[in-house]
Amino acid sequence: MSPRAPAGPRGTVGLHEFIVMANEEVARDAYRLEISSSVSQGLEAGQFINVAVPGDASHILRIPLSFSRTDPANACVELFYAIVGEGTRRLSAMRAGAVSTAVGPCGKGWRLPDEPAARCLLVAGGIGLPPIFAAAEMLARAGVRFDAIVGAQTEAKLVFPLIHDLERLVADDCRVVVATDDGSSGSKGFTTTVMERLVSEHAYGCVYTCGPEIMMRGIAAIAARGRIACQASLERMMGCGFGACGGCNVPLISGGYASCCMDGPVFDAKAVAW
Amino acid sequence: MSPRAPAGPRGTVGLHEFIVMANEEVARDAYRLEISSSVSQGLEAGQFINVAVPGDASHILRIPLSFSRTDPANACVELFYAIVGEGTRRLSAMRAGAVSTAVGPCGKGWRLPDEPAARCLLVAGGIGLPPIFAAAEMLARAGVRFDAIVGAQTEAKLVFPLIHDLERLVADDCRVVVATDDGSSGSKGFTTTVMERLVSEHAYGCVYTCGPEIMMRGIAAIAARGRIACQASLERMMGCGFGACGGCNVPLISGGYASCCMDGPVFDAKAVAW
Amino acid sequence: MVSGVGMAVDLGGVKMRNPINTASGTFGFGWQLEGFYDVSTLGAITAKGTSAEPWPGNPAPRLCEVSSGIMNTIGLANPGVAGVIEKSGAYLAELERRGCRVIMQAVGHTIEEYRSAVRLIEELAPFVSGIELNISCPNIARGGKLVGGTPEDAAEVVRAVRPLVSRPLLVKMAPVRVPEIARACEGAGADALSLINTINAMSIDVRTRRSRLSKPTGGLSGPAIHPIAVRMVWEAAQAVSIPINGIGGISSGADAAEMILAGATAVTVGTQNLPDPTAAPRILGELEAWASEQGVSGINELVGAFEC
Amino acid sequence: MVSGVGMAVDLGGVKMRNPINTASGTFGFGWQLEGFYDVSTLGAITAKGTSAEPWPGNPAPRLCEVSSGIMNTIGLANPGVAGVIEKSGAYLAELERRGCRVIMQAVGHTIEEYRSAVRLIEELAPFVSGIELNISCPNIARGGKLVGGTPEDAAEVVRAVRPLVSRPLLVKMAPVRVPEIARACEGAGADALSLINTINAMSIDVRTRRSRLSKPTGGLSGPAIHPIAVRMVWEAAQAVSIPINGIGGISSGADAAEMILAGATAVTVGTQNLPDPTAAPRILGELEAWASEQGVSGINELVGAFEC
Ligand SMILES: Cc1cc2nc3c(=O)[nH]c(=O)nc-3n(C[C@H](O)[C@H](O)[C@H](O)COP(=O)(O)OP(=O)(O)OC[C@H]3O[C@@H](n4cnc5c(N)ncnc54)[C@H](O)[C@@H]3O)c2cc1C
Ligand SMILES: Cc1cc2nc3c(=O)[nH]c(=O)nc-3n(C[C@H](O)[C@H](O)[C@H](O)COP(=O)(O)OP(=O)(O)OC[C@H]3O[C@@H](n4cnc5c(N)ncnc54)[C@H](O)[C@@H]3O)c2cc1C
Ligand SMILES: Cc1cc2nc3c(=O)[nH]c(=O)nc-3n(C[C@H](O)[C@H](O)[C@H](O)COP(=O)(O)O)c2cc1C
Ligand SMILES: Cc1cc2nc3c(=O)[nH]c(=O)nc-3n(C[C@H](O)[C@H](O)[C@H](O)COP(=O)(O)O)c2cc1C
Ligand code: FES
Ligand code: FES
Repeated sequence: MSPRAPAGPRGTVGLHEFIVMANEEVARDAYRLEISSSVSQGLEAGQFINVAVPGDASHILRIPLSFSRTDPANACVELFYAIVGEGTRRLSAMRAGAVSTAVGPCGKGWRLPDEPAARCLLVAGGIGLPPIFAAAEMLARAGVRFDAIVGAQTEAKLVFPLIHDLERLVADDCRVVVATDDGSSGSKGFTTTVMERLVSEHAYGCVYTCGPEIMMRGIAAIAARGRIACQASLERMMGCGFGACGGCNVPLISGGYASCCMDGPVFDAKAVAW
Repeated sequence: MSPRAPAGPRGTVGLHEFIVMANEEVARDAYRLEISSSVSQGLEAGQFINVAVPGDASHILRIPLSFSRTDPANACVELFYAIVGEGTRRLSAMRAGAVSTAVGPCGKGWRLPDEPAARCLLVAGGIGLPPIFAAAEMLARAGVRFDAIVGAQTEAKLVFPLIHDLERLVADDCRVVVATDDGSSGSKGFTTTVMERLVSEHAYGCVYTCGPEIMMRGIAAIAARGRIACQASLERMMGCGFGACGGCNVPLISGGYASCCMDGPVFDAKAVAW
Repeated sequence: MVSGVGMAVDLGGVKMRNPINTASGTFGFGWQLEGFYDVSTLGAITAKGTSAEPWPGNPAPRLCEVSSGIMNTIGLANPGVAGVIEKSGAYLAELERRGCRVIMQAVGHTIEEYRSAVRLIEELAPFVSGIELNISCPNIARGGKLVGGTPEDAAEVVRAVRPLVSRPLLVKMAPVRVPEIARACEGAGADALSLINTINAMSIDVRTRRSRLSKPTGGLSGPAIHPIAVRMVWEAAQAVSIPINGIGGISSGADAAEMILAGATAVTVGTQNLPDPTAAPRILGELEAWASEQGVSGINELVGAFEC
Repeated sequence: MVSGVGMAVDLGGVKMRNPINTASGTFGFGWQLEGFYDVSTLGAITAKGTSAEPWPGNPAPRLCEVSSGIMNTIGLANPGVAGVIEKSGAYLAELERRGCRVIMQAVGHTIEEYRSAVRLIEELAPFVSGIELNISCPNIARGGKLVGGTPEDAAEVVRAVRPLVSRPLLVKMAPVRVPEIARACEGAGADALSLINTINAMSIDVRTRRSRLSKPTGGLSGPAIHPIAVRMVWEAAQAVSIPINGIGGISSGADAAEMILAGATAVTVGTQNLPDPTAAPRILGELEAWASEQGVSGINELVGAFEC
């Protein structure tokens, strides 16, 4: 069969209007954005949407954002984003009621672990938390148990609302470990240090990680050493988000490149040439 | 003496912050803008300010706007503008409290008539009314009597608040004549037609006009035929508004060009090669 | 169509139902956009530049944003003609049947590579309506200079492939020395000229002192280059008598109309497809509305109708 | 200065207290900006292009806006060297005494006109620190082609004026065939190169089918051209050993820093002065802050410090 539009299991990528329902700061330079949009219908955990921020015609690209939760019945999507540049700064100025468009659902999301009985480990760094939360919901729904590590530079940057909800998703014998680089909250140090400790205590079936690339590289290395499966959600500058431009290449161990927006953003960590 | 910064009688052109006090539609696609700014201190009737509209970095130039009234004591300037393109559309979205900057006072404004005893004639077309209103206040303050013609395409585009205030400025034996192209308000037809009638009834000392260039050319021609002095406020695309770029040239009868932002915007109509 | 304006155009033998084409490298192989609209409503699509053998392209980052534009250094990553046909051939053949012209683009680093690519396209993709030669590739034999950076070099590569191409041959020019190179390509047998390709540019992260791309320079595209592209299309249209495919920063019907007035027979939407995947059909609608306002019976009447 | 970074630079003999210069045609003759700030805090200003005899320039409209830029067809309107010196000479001489270098720019339509302009500047403006030759003027003898549009033509005009100029001679290049023309100018005796001038472009009002300027084409400037200008400065810096004056779309300290990293010794603010009359001193401050963050003791250390 010849390829048609890029399609996930539930839907084909399309252009969807959205209306901002809420957009408020939840940690230093981090915002929670809730939109109402038909794009909610097709979204799988780990996929992303590509959001237009209207107003400044000198910035032409959209902003790719993962989501934490969808509520298809109410056409709602919840996203969290950090202000890192002009686009996200202008996004933070959009008020409830503002309208724009999103391209989505984009890419391929998280996969359930091969062995659903084994405990999984989730590792989020910084604003990598939203898709990790989506993974947590997916796992919880499938009855997979998991621990989670949530890292940030400092307490002020921890997205507590999402961490609290994450804590509600973990099983009784599992836990959420918070780590900050400066020790202002949780344990002091990197998520990798926490992970070293946890992998010595438990036999994990699969690691799910999203955060700064340098962190994910470390997480993937620990997983590889322990022969634990690892899925990582990668970021790239994206021109389109639907496979048209070739801008979002991810180097593969096997040589050549994959497309972050089509083959990812979630990759099997051991296929990636970090 | 060597030239320094371009200076009007009261002040040197400078960069002034402003805050929007009010910005509301007063006729179809026409807005009244009130700003609070120190630029109010130096403004002479017929000068203009060059207003930055923040938000869209793809539009880099300011918007030159004449003003209708200033209240230096309260640091207020009143302007009226028509939505004709992107910049003025975005200006219309600025809410009370919004801040930006204005360059000004720019250019040379209206001059009092050589013979203050003679009655003058003011002719405004479309959004040319604000500087004509400023001329009316200047004349009224100097005790010069004047009639005024206010033209627009159609009733919906007439800026009635300003017309009513103008009516209050005219002497008892003088009047404000409204003309619309489609006859929906006042007399039907162009301001030139009304002017032909008025010049046959009165001996005017000086004509002051602002409006579409094609209208001003007609007004200037009638004035010239009647040997009446005529001042016209011209518009040009402006790069800077303070004599730095050479973008705003006005062709002169004597050959060569004058600068709209430095030698104008108010010109002796018979010096202009229309 | 509702407006009654005839929109069909003939781009050097590529018979398009309307003047809207999509730019190589910004539209994948067409099917990526089918989720947004019926791609066959367009006049043509131009496929991503394709080499005889697969090219991996450049490392990340391949894209960055600049004022009213983007820069890219994709490096013509592609799976080679056979790889393209394997994955997208059936879709492209079907798209032709649906009435949308398919233009395959050939790239190479040497004249021999161009000839191989063109031969493979002729062999494996006999259904395509046209072949576009992208002469903005780095010429390995000349230390990475553009294959088509001088009139002589451009003529040489066009002459070398012309005998191998049995269908309309478009030549996609780099934005340099336009009238001279346009004439050289015409003389060497091009049926139409496509311009402009991206403009070589540079963006430095001043904190790290490094390029914001994985190479020192990249190609600038988008609204920033539109006025330059219109000028170049105008120059080319004056210089040659073969039709022009106008490309560069088209994001609205008015932008497309400028290209047509400047002398373009077809207009090609590039970068705008990326953030705005329904741009091409929207621009088609706006273009048709403009043509109708201009009171012509066919869009052809507006080609080169700029009044100096 | 507060940062402790040495900001002084030597632009081919023009000794500037800091690298900030202002672009010819966007800064009048300097005094127009004195209402906004103390112009003498800048490293240099470049005066509007000046011909031996007065030039009227082009009819209106001379300006239009495009995406992240403007286009102009001022046509080098100027009152001639004598007219400039009569009105602005005393101010400019005083500005030199205040420590800001004044660069006069000579324009012409023929080599003889350039020679006359340069002679008059030498005679009537002996106080200036440098003379810049704008070789982007239309050459009347060659049907309006650029005076400096080919390496040969550029070298010819530079060689013709060089003996007449007793002070640093800058050559302001058109944005075409950069490395070749840069080398030609250096070979012909230029002390420094200024680039880029505006990029020829076109903007059409599609309703009237006419140019939005009084000529078919005009010069594009502003942020839209910045990445192209940085690339050209980089190419020129690689091609020659004389210093480069980087121009094109500089609107922030980061833009200026990019130019310096690419190889510019001085950086020149143009279009940004128009909407943002305090741009030049702001950019100076931002540039100094960046140099300080980079931990250098002199801004010179950053010239060409781009890491490929
Ligand atoms: C699949 C995917 C999912 C993402 N999910 C989230 C999310 O849920 N929450 C969140 O806060 N951020 C997310 N990001 C990152 C987010 O898209 C960027 O932070 C944003 O686009 C930056 O835009 P800007 O205009 O504010 O920054 P710019 O001014 O454009 O750039 C600021 C910095 O961010 C980097 N950057 C810009 N765009 C991207 C990009 N697309 N990917 C990576 N880095 C970029 C630039 O290189 C630069 O260093 C995601 C990115 C991808 C690719
Ligand atoms: C000295 C002066 C005083 C002015 N006073 C007023 C005023 O009091 N009220 C008012 O409504 N308008 C006034 N104008 C006109 C106003 O500046 C323009 O309408 C405005 O700049 C258009 O900006 P835009 O981005 O909305 O339109 P654009 O999208 O830039 O252009 C829309 C149309 O307006 C024309 N235009 C753009 N800029 C100018 C300009 N500077 N002068 C003339 N035409 C232009 C364009 O050619 C085009 O046809 C004045 C202009 C000048 C030069
Ligand atoms: C991401 C990207 C990839 C491109 N790849 C190609 C290509 O493979 N072959 C080609 O001839 N041009 C390529 N181009 C150039 C475009 O086809 C087009 O000529 C250029 O971008 C100018 O048009 P635009 O401003 O509308 O994008 C590419 C452009 C972009 C942005
Ligand atoms: C209104 C205007 C007038 C100009 N006049 C001249 C000129 O007289 N001589 C010249 O060499 N360049 C002239 N230029 C070009 C600028 O000096 C500068 O090279 C160009 O605008 C690029 O820089 P920018 O993008 O910072 O403006 C002019 C530019 C503008 C916008
Ligand atoms: S972002 Fe365009 S292909 Fe992935
Ligand atoms: S607008 Fe720049 S000189 Fe008048």
